[in-house]
Parts: sequence; structure tokens; C-alpha cells
Amino acid sequence: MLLRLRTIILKEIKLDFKLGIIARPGSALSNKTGSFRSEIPVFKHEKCTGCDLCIYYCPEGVVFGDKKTKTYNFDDDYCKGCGICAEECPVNDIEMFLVEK
Amino acid sequence: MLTNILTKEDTHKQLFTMGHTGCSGCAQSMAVKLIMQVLGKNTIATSATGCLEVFSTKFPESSWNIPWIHSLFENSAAIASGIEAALQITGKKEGTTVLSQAGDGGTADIGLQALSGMFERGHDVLYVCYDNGAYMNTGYQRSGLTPYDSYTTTSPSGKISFGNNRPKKYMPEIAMAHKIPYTAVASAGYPIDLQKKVKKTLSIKGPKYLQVDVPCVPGWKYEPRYSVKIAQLAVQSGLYPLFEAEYGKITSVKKISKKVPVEEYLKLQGRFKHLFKNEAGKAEIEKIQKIADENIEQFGLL
Amino acid sequence: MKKVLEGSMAISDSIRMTEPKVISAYPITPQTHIVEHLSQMVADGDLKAEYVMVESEHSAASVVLGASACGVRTYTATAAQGLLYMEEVIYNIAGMRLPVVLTVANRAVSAPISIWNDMQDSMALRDSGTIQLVAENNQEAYDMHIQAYKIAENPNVMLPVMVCVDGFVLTHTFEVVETIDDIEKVREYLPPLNMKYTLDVNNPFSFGTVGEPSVYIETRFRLSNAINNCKSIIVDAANDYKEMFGKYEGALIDTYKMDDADTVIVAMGSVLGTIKDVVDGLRESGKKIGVLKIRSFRPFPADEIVDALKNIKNAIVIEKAVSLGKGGILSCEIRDALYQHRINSVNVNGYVMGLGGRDITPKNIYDLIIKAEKEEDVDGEFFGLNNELLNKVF
Amino acid sequence: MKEVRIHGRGGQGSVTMASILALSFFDDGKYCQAFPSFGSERTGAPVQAFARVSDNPIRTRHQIYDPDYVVVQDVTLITSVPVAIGLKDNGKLIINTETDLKEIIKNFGDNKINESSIILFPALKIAMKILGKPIVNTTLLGAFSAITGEVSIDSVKKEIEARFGSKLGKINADAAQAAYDYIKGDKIGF
Repeated sequence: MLLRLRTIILKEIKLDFKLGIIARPGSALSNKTGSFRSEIPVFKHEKCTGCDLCIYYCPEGVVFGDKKTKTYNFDDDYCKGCGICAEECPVNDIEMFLVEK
Repeated sequence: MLTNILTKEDTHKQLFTMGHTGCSGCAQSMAVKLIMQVLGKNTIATSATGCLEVFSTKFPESSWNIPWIHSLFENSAAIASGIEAALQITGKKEGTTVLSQAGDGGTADIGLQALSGMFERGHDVLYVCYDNGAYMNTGYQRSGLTPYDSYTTTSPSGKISFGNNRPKKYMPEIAMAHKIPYTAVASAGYPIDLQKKVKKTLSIKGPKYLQVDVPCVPGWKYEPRYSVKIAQLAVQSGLYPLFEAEYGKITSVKKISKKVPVEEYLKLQGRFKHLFKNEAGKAEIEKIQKIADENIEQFGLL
Repeated sequence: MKKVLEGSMAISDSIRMTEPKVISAYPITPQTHIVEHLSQMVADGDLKAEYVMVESEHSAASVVLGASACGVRTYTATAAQGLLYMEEVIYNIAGMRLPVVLTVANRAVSAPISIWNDMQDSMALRDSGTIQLVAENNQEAYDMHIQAYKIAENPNVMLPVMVCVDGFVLTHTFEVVETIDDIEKVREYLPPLNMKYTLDVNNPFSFGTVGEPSVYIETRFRLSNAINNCKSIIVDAANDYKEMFGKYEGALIDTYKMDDADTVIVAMGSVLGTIKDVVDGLRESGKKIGVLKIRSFRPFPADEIVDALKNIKNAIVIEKAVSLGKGGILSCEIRDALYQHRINSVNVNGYVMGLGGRDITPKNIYDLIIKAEKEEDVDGEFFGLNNELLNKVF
Repeated sequence: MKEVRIHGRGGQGSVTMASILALSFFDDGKYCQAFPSFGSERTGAPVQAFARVSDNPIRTRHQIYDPDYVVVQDVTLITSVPVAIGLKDNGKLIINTETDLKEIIKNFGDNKINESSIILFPALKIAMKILGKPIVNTTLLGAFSAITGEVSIDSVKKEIEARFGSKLGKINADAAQAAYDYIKGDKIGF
């Protein structure tokens, strides 16, 4: 037959097409953004009033804790060390420290 | 308003999840997180091209735990219109929120036509404009919402220039002119006020416009920890009035609790650094103070 | 049932039979009649769809993009400047693998502004990843739209299909069209759209992610494969249609009186009718001449074209568009296909004509044949120019 | 195949007339085609519409240059538009007018036209009498049927009624019938 088959390109590839287009929900969790950090917060748990502001203001949503027990803390894997929690804590109960390289 | 975030595991279940590559201290990601906490999982979101889209969906990763779509820069509102139409015709609209998001450029410049169309056609969509006052995704170029005298890379200050020589386009009034059911301006500096406004949109059918002031660390040139502080100063100086409007009429304003001179706001940001160099800069600061004072009077902020 | 229908009516009627859920369009001549008919159907309750009246073609395409991502069948139509304005979105629809069907009422592009027919507009989107089918007459336009959804929604395709219909020449012409009256048969041919990934709150995927250099080229490779591989699906769609409805106008290509031909005219769209009449006349006078119709322009059926042309001497290509700075588009691609198969016995001459609605008459075609048979390797020469006009000082 | 060219002004319903003609041909069992001159003309501007009829499927798409029949909806056009151009030798030129042939023929000047191919017909007068409006396309359709015999008056009336709905359709069909009768010699009332 005269027609030459361009086998490599035209070979039927029935793969899922989502490559590069569609991502699974919440899959960003695999990206540990803690590596962004040059400073790290320390929640001192001394004067905490349970105002929740650290949870509200964290751009990453990594702060967790309980109003009642006043034992807020952060997820070390993802905290980018921006320092907003320390800056905004109304009773200065959070302090930033340089990460030891 | 907060979802119960009691344990580390809880933080991983948020609808806009960590692991995105936004800048350290990014106020936009803060606002998105807060908005998603209110809207809940029955939300379908669109994003215009911009920082949010880039830092939240780097294939194969996505920070979204809700159905989310990005297509282009200028069509977030039109995509949302299509989604809303599809939900309506298939009977899935009831109980589902359609959220359309863009930055200030994607809203007030290139996306204004599509947004106006969405408003005018009356789609039941919440449109959120994250206003950081310039094209941050491409490297801090001037947009229609860049404030007066701000340095940007395309409105630089120079020997004969103080930066952007045009006032900020008043986008919320453009939205209000469409007589849509709800328009609101909020700020990342006031998360409870922001969440209250988002919650209100859930009970309103039709197009809703929410503009949120979101300071940008690299664009505005300040230290990451000041994101909230700067957002609050914008409000307290009168430069960013927060209010609500229904069908084009203002229904509530957030009063200034402690008025601060604009200088307090400006001096924290590298984008206004050139105003503090000489006498001529002082005169420019006076002009910015006048803008704030006019806002205070117009909206009755005191 | 056989009826006399305007092209636009035929198209809107076939769209009605496919039951799209979201239709969005912005008016532009000569597409308007199509969307007017559809909005009337929606207004009368004959078609249960959301008709979104947008403020621009860009938004029309965006609305169908968003709706299609929700997993519903969508439709839009445009022409010329409107298509160029949609272009950005159409690249996106293809890249996102959404099975949108759109009609292009082919029209010339500005400047100067012209509302009349040629194929420059759809040609401008030939690299977008959109399947492009070209209708010869209103019957084919009717059938092609139903097939378009069948092709677009095939799980191995999932690409937009553009049905190209010559503006005015087909859209505004009344002629006999046999319609399908049993919607159940159409539903059988075209089952409800069932997409694997949709915007669904119960299964929340993220669409339209950032493609870093580490994934972009592979993504485009898959897109390229998808459109290349859909040729067999286009053929299947046509054959299944023939089986179900008894109508067939070719799949990728169609031949007319080519068996013993030494000269073949190659063309797309409505001009084929006039060409076939001329060819009949020449056949009566003993000339061995035939016609090759390109029905699928994208994917380009290179192998099929080579197979059809390999034994002829002269291929005369009528181009209703031009690649400025290069020449004929169709003739160039045909020559390339022949070269790939190392066939150098066919003389391919491409002539640009009929731009901006210039009527192509039987005499034009006859004159072209006489001229073309004496020439070699013509690459998009403009034919039938008014020299008086060219030399006139305004 | 027979080809018809209709000359009118934008807004006078030339395209409607061509499409009704095509539908009527179809009712008579023929293949047909009708299309406008694809212009961007506005109300009042000279326009053309075309129709073809054949026993076989019609493939050709070019505009009509050698018509078998020309219909002129508005006599004032003949001073500015070469309405008779290309008309076949045995063709018919149907003009809506009450003017005499002598006056009309002057307008063709150098354009040679066979006097016997011109048919003058007072469509406006009949339309005004029956419809009360200067809309002549339905009247001309009746006349076309009578003059050319290419299409049956029943089909024409049926398609007119289908197009214009019950009330308006009936009265327009009456106008077509009156025109048909007028040509056939029954000029009662005119």
C-alpha cells in the first residue's frame, strides 16, 4: 500500500487527557511550603487570651488551636514564617525567631 | 464564623488548602481562605489569570477542595455566567454558590466588559475582586486601580514624576451603577467584617460584587508581617472606605475608630518611598490626604 | 421530512434536535439568523435551554466554556471578527478538552470590513486544536451539526468542533433540506453527554491549572494526538449517521467523477456545487475531470487526499482564503501531503478567489481550468482580479 | 432549470417573495433555491433576490446573471438599475406599473429589449385595492404564476398563507388570486 503509516505520532493513545489540565482537589498539600521560611513563630502560651486572631490572619491557614484551652500552634510543614501572627497578636504571646540553617 | 480548626488535621481539610506557592505574608491568600470558610463546600469557583490562579494550581497540585476553573484573564465573570446557566438548566443551582474571582486588573481593566455583562444579565454569582492595586502577577505594573502616586514598574517615580498620576478608578461605584442587589468593600485587615459580608451574599440572589483590599508584599514593598497592619491603616486613614450597598444605594459604612494621617499608611510601603524624599513629596502627600478626607466626608466614615 | 429551509433555519433546527442545554452567542452578520431562530425556539419552549445573551463573542465562548465544564451540551455560533475575538477562548476550549460545538458562518475579515463570504476567519483558527468540518450545502450543514456533537463528545476526542458554513451563500439560502423528525432517533445516535471530569461539588477537580515547562509540552502532545487520532471517529460518525438516517455526504473527503480523471478540482464548502455543475459540462465534452471535496479540514486528511490524488496529473485548488506572506493554504498542505508520500507526479496549483463575497461563476471556474492546466506549482495566485480597478487611481 | 431575478427596494419584501416562490416550487414537486443579494443595503436601497427551480437537485450557487424571468417590484428602479440585463431571449420581464409600454421602453435606452418580453402589470393598484397597503410582493407572486406557468397558484396561495398567518395570509392570498385572475383575463373590478 502506498500510504506510509506515521506510526509513532498517530498511534492510538487512549490515555487519560487530564495531564496538565485537571488537578486533584487539595493536592497542593504535597507541597511543603515550610521551606519558604527564614523565620519561625513560637507560640509562648503565656498571655494568650484565646482571641483567635492568629487563626484568622494566617495567610496559609496553618494555625490551629482551641479558644478554651488557649493552646494555639502552627503546622510546621507549611508555615512560611511571614510573622503576621506575631505582629498581630494583641498580647505579644507569639515571637519570631530566625531559623537556624 | 470560623470553621472549627482545633487540630493540625483540621488545617489540612480547609477548602482553600495550604501548600500553595503564594508569597510569605500574602494577604490575598488570607482573604481567599476567609471567604472559603464562609462559602463552604457547595461552591464552584472561577479564577481569572493572576497570582491566585498561578500560586494555587501549579499542576499537578491544587489548593482547591472545591470545583475550580481558570480559563483566561478577562473572562472570569463570563465563565461564571456559563456555570450558573448550566446549573440553572440542570436544576443544580439551588444550594450551590458560584464564586467568580479576579484581581483588580482582571476586574476593572481587561475584565470589566465581561463583568458588566454578568451584572446586567443578573446571574446569581458572587464576584470577588482582590484589589492589590497593580498587576502583581506580571511584576507590579500599573492597573486602573493603582492608587494615586504609587510607584509601579510602568508608572515609576522619576526625576519629573511621582509615580501613578491618576486617581484610583472607583470600581465599586461602577458595580453599584448596575443596580445589582449587593455591593460591598472589605479588607484583609478586618476578617470578621469580611466574613460577615461574604455571609450576607449567601442570602442574596443575583449578582453580588465584593472588593477586598489585599496588600501585596513584593508589590507594595513592605515586610511580610505588616500585611494586616497596612490593610488596617488603609481603612483607618480613609483611603479605603469599607461599606455595603444594595441596589446602588449605600446601606452601611464601617466607621473609622481612630483616624490616622495618610502618612502613617504611606511610610510603611516602598511604593510610596519617593514621597518622603523632599518638599515636593510632602505636597503630594497633602494631595493624598485630601483624597482620604474626601472619602471620609463622602462616606461619613467618622 | 423534506422541507424548504433557509440554511440558518436548517442549522438551528438540527441544533434543536441535539438538545443543547446552554446556548450563548453575540450577533454578527451572517450568523444572526441561526441564533435568532434558536432564541425563538427557547422563547417558545420548543428547546429547553438557557440562552445567555452576552455582551461579546469573547464572553459567548467563555459562557459555553464554563457550561461545558459543568458537563452540559453547549452551542455557540459566530463569524469573521467575532471568531477572531473568540480565538483566545477557543484555544482554551480545545486545550481544556471541552466538547463545544460552534458554527462559523464563514465571512471575510477586516480590513476593509466585509460582511461577505470567504474562509479566512476559520482558517485563522486552523491551529487551535478545534476540529473543522466544512459543509457543502444546507443538507450537509444540517447533518454535520448532529455529527459534530457525536465526534466532539467521543471520550477519545473531547475537543471542540467548528462547523464551517459559508455565510450568506448557505446561511441565507433557501433550499430543500430533509430534516429528521424523530428526536428519539437523534437521542439514540447522540446519547446524553457524559463527561468524566466536570465542575461538580461532589467531585471537586481543578480545571485549567498552570502548565509549567515540566508538563506543558506533554499536554500539547496529547492534544495533538487527540485531534490526529479522531479521523477514524469522524468516519465512524458519518457511517453511523448513514446507517441511522440514510444520509451521507462524505466523512473526511469525498470524490466526484474522479475514477478516470487526469484533472481534479479541489475545494471546500459551498463552491463545490457550482464546480460540480461545470465539471458535468466538461465531462459531456469528453474532458476527464473530477472534484475532490475536503470535508474535514482539521484534522487534515493527508493520507486520504494522497490516496485520492496519487494517479492524477493536475490538482487545481480553489482557495477562499490566503496565508499572507506565504500563499495558498489548502494547496500548500496538499503539496506537503504528497511530498510526505514521495509523490511528485501531481501538479498542484492553488488559486485564491472568491474573497470577500466575490461571486464565483461557472465561467470563472471554466476559465480557471483552462489557465491552470498550462501552469505548474502555482502557490496561491489571485485569480479573477479586476485589473481595471487595480490600475485605477482613486 | 429556470432562474428568476427579483428587483426591489430594501423593505419591499423581495427576499420574502423569492423564498415564497421557492417554497411554492417545492410544493409543485420541484427542487428550488432562493437567496438574497447578500447586501448590507438598508430600507429603500435597490436590492435583488434570486430563485431557481429545477426538476433535479440544484447545486450551483452563483448569483443569477442570465435569468429566465425578471420581476421588478418598483417601476422607479428601471431608471437606475439595469433590470433587463442578461434576460434570456425568450425570457419575461414583469414590471409593476400602470404606465404604458411606450414610456417604459424609453428607459431601456441602448439596452436592447424585446418589447414582447415585457409584461406590465398594475400590482400596486391591485394591492391597494385588496390589501389597502403598497405591499406588492404577494400580488406579484400571483401574477408570476399566471404569466410564467412555472408555479401553480394554489401552491403560491398556500405558501403565502403559511408565511403570513391566518388573517394576513388569507388577504394576501386573495391578492395573489386577484392578480392571477387579472392576468388570465378577468379584470373585473380593475
